[in-house]
Amino acid sequence: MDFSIDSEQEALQSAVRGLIAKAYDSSETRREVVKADPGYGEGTWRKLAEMGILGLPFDEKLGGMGAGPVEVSLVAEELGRVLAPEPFVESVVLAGGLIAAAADEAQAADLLTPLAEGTSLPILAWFEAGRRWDASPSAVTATSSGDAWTLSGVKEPVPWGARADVLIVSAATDAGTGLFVVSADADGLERSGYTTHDGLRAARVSFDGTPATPLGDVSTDQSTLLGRALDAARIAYAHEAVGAMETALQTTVGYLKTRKQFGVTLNTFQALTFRAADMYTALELARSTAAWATMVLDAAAEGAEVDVEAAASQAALQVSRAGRHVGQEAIQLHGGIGVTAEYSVGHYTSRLTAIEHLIGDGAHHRARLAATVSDHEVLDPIG
Amino acid sequence: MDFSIDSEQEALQSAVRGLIAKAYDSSETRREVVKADPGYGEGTWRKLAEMGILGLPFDEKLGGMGAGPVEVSLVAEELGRVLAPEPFVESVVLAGGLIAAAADEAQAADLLTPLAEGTSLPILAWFEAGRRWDASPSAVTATSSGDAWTLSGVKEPVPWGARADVLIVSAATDAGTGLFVVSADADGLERSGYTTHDGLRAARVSFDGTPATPLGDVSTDQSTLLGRALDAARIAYAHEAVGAMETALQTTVGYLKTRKQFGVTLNTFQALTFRAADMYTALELARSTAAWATMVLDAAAEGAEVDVEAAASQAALQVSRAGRHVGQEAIQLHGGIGVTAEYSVGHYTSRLTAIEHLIGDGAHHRARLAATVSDHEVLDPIG
Amino acid sequence: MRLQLSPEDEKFAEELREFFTTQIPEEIRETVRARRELSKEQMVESQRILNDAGLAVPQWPAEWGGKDWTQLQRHLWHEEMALACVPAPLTFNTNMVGPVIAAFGSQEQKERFLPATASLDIWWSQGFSEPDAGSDLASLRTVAVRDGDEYVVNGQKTWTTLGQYGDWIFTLVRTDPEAPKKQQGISFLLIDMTTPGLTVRPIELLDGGHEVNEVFFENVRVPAENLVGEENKGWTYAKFLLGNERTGIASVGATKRNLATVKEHAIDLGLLEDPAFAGRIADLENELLALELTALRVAGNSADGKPDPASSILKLQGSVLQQAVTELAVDVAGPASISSGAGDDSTVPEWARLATPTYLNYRKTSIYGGSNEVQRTIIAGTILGL
Amino acid sequence: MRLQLSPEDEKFAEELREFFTTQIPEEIRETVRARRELSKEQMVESQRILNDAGLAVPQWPAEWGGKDWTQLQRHLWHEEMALACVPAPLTFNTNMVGPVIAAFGSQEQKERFLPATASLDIWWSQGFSEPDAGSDLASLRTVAVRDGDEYVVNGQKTWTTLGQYGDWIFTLVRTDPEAPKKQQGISFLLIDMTTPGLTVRPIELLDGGHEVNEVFFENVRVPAENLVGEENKGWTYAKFLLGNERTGIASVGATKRNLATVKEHAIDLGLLEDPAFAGRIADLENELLALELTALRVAGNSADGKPDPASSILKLQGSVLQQAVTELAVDVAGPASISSGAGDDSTVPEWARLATPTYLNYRKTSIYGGSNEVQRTIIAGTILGL
Repeated sequence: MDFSIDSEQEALQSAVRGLIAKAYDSSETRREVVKADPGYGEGTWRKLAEMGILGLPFDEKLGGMGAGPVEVSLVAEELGRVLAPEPFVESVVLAGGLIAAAADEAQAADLLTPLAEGTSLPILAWFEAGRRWDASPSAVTATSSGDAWTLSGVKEPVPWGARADVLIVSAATDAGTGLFVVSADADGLERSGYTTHDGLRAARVSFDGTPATPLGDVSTDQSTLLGRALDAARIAYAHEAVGAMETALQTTVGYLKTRKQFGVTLNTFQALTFRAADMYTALELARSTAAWATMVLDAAAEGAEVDVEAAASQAALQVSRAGRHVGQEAIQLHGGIGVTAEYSVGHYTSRLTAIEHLIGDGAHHRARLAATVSDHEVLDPIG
Repeated sequence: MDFSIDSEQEALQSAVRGLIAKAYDSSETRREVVKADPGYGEGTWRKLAEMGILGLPFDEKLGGMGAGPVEVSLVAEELGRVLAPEPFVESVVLAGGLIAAAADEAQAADLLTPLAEGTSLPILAWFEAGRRWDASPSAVTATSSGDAWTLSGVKEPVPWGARADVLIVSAATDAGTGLFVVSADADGLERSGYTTHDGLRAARVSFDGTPATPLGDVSTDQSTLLGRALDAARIAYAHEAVGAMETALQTTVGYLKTRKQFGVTLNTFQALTFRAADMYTALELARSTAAWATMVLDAAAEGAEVDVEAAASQAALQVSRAGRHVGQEAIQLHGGIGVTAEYSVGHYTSRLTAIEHLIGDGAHHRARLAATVSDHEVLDPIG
Repeated sequence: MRLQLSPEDEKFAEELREFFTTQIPEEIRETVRARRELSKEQMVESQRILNDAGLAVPQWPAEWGGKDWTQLQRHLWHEEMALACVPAPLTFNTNMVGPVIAAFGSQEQKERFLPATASLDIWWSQGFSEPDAGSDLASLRTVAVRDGDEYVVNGQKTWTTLGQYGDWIFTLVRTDPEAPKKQQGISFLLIDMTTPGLTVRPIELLDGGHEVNEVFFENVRVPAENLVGEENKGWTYAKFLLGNERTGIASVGATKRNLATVKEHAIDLGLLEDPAFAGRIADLENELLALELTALRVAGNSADGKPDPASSILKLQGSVLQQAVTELAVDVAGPASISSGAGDDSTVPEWARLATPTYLNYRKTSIYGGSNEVQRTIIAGTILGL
Repeated sequence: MRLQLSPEDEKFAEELREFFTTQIPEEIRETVRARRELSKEQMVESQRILNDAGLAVPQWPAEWGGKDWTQLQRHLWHEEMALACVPAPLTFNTNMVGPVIAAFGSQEQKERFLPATASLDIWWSQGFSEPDAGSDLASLRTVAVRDGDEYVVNGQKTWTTLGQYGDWIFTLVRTDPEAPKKQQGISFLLIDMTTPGLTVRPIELLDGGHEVNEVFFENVRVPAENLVGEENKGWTYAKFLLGNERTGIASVGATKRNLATVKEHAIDLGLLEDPAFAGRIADLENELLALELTALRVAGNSADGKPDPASSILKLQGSVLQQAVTELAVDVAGPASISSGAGDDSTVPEWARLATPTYLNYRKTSIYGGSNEVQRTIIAGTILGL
């Protein structure tokens, strides 16, 4: 097992960090960007496209860079570090990953090339009211008439759903789960967008006999494809969370070193520094699991027999525990300023909470893992 | 609701404290007493009998004092405070309580009067191999031939089972759970006693066609009687644990005030004093629940419609959390000396661990409570 | 020891329950139940109804509207109010400045301020914390210089909760910068918030709400008659105020109600069928039971009126459980918990939309009113002698 | 980043696994598996087999039997050893005094001691801690006064693990009581435990076992040639010893094995059918996975040989999980967990009888070798700069 990254990956990491650090040079800048619609920096998005980041994991034939999960994770972590709002994980990793897995070459080119170029934002709509993280659709159903398909029902929340140029929608078919493409101007499509607590955007998206194009082969049950794309996104989100936790910890450490109470800086108080040490421990443990899950995904992409579903849950569970711990302690160690919108640290807690509830909370992933706990004697990470 | 005790109860408390504090004036004395069989102070036991403590909850006609659960709890807490090894909860509360509930007057007199006088030690045998806290017997079965009953099978662990003068045994009958009395010299009774990790005693008790006398009416299922007696004992044990936790905390606080490292006493280190504060919080929360459970038991004895089973689980769960927290931290805040047999504090942790695993661990009682969590909107302690 | 309330206390609680659930407008109580923000008007209306019935300031001296209730009765009053979703009387008025004026104010001040404070005709703000004086309150730097019959006040206060509604503000100000100890030389001054030179700036919180403020004083001229007690004795009054037994400091009633609501949503979603989830609820209910019992035990024990230092446990554990229940709500909402900004056309129910903002906002409960670190310091020092 | 081991490392691990599971007597490995106490003879036998195969002291310099392994290979060596239930070589010999003698000892000392230290022909005890010098080690008071060609040693050491088996003891002694700082004036002295005036007194532990001792020195005369390095430089050598990267400091392999065993018992008892219990196992497995991955990541990163301060995480979290698994075993055993003293006629299986003594004994893992408080101090100070 090798946790180190190679020089090309280092170059990618530092290029992304350079771009993003410039775009979000302060938490004030980020606040301004997310205040105005669409909620992210369109200029930054274009620059990411120019750098090839929006086509990172896609085939070179499609205008992509043909990179793997490691590169994707590096980008996600850099975005997390400054809470960059750009929908990289949502469009490139999740919607893009699903398209790449499900579509034939022509459809993939149609959908992914403009994504890589930054000219079209595809977004996956899969959450439904009251279903939490259950990925089998029931509120949205697909009906065919000859070759033509229509969708009816409501998806919510759909992250960036009002801004999306193309929606990838999971819907109930006779075969089980089907995946469909709906264009932004389709008939019977209604989108009601709003701001989420972490400053980003989501939407209620409703379909009423809305024309839709199958993504790949909808005559079969496509739930495995969907599940795999979700797991890959979970792992990328885990890295985004690790980046965010790292900054939350650094910010807290900086505050403890400089903030004075009772005539001394806060790092004079052992009870506080020990808690910072525990935050660090939680972060590093989560970092290891996230990195490993990426390696599992990478090995799977190369055909190894590894359990990506378990690895995604393992990373999500570790990130859940660490994210709550780090996020809550970061605020507490700051005191009052930690809950203000004017200071950065609470926004990290907010985003960590959002990420966890997008990927499935700790209890959800613990239950997924608990169901298979009798299947192995020990967990062997090398597999 | 009234948590205060009256002057008679105060007098009882201080009398017991006086007797016990003299008998166990140091942890060294306690170590010496538990080293030699039977594992408790027979002189102390006699003095408790003389003071009326061994007949505390029994009818005055039986030589008892006719006191209620509050008095029982006060005694248990005093015993816990110095880890007094005398089997008060096991014989008076558990075996005695079950006899008082199940036996007719004559049988009760036979069994309880000598207990109150300190001349006979009745003990309940209910644990069976691999059954954990399941109280419905299966390893020991009862067979009748005419009026005569015999028992076969094994009970283990039976606290004080080798020392017991009379065994009260739960056994499977055609009606479900039956309760039987077995005398110490019965045929086919084998007892193999040993020391438990907390310095006390338990035994494997096996029956092989052993003659037994029904306790009360064994033609009916006696599981409710057994369950109620166990719950009453759980509540008394919770008080024993509260007494033990209080001393463990006091000992730790004393150590922090006097032990020097780096030229200063340990209470200079905020990370340590904050942890002592958290131990105190855990103790006080557990104390409240234990006291309340005693009040519930008291109200039930007076005919009120209250849920003793839930109250016992609530007390047990709170004591489980607090006992682990206080027991583990007491050792940790002491450092190396905390794990030695020569110093007192580790023995408190040992006894707290034993108590929890006699009454059912936190997970066991959480599951009991979880099963009924939908039955009420809020928990109302006043009922 | 006795489980049941005495018949008198049982009757007392029943009468209050009856009053709270019939006399306070349902619309106000529904706002509290749904964890929506109360308007100033709603808070004033509710407190006036309470005050008119003699239920706003039971802890005050009888001559100013107080009741000679036992601590248990005060506890029952507070819990019944919380369970009925009745907004508690404004703590700045009834628990803070009111008792200080009643104990240390002049007769003129009492007559002028106490009735209007009880009825919420005057809305008080608290002016204690400063940017560099949080847990270390005594290092405050706002100064008041005597100039004839007036004090001239300069400086800044912060974390002034609901300061945007404030008519008056009670402040700690430094009147003797030369005093040998920082706790000396502080005075307790009442300031009309419409005085020229006083400005209020909102602080936006994480949940987007506006509940705290900064208050700036630039040559604010305050009549000397607004000094409470003696000059330079303000720290004594502040300690009295902060050490005052706060009925309901553990927020048990509100937390029970909130937990019941979350449990209801969880049942609707089928989550209780998972034993692990049901166990989480059982744990929380049990912790809350222990806290409530401890509050009752402390209330019952300190009938002599002296605050029990064990109230630090109530504040500490109270915040832990308040926060745990808000965290539970987020988890029950699941992915819908991101939809805080959704409108009424959303499929996400209102409680789920409010879940995360409330969770984030409630991080404050372990910080304000003496942070959990301050409470641990009190427990370790005052109770354990460490 | 790559999941799989390189083919060479894969082969390396397989060869070790083969060796450990075939060359170490099954009876020794079964003793470890059942968490019974190993005899001195078993430990010596096992270490000799390892040493004869060149597998006892891979971290030493090559000329004294070490291997030029990567840190990853050392990690694999340690974990395969643990998973195969092979007792690790005696840490006092191989991780403590051996590296110090190899780095700072004279050529005579190296030749005299290192081979016998690797083979466990000399059993070393550690003489660092004193009754009043625990976490504050530098305040030690055992003195060594030079008298001709000898030192005369007086004082007391404590927590000397397995001192009852010790042939020699390596000690920190005060040779210059006048030194301006307490860290100065300390020397590193090797003492034959059969020397007159040296006595060993057992300390009974909570589980009834005898694994630590007090060691008393009363005018113990030690040849000056047994001084390691320079007089009064002992603190430097001690820091080298304590800062030495300890392969396996997190005890991941042993904890995994123990968790697997407990899980097996839980399955037999039907406990895994309870989702809440299965969730507890899933949590522990996940924490253990994170710890193992962190150990691999740190091992992989510090190929330059410098100890990574992140090893404090490994020690800290390693103790947390070792303890959590022993606590789990007690809970799985249930009421049978009280039966620690039962004999072989008991219905309580051996693992359940050992559960609570082991749980109580393992409280030591967060205390010895640098308590968790010391590790947090290192993380906060060295890593976070607080």
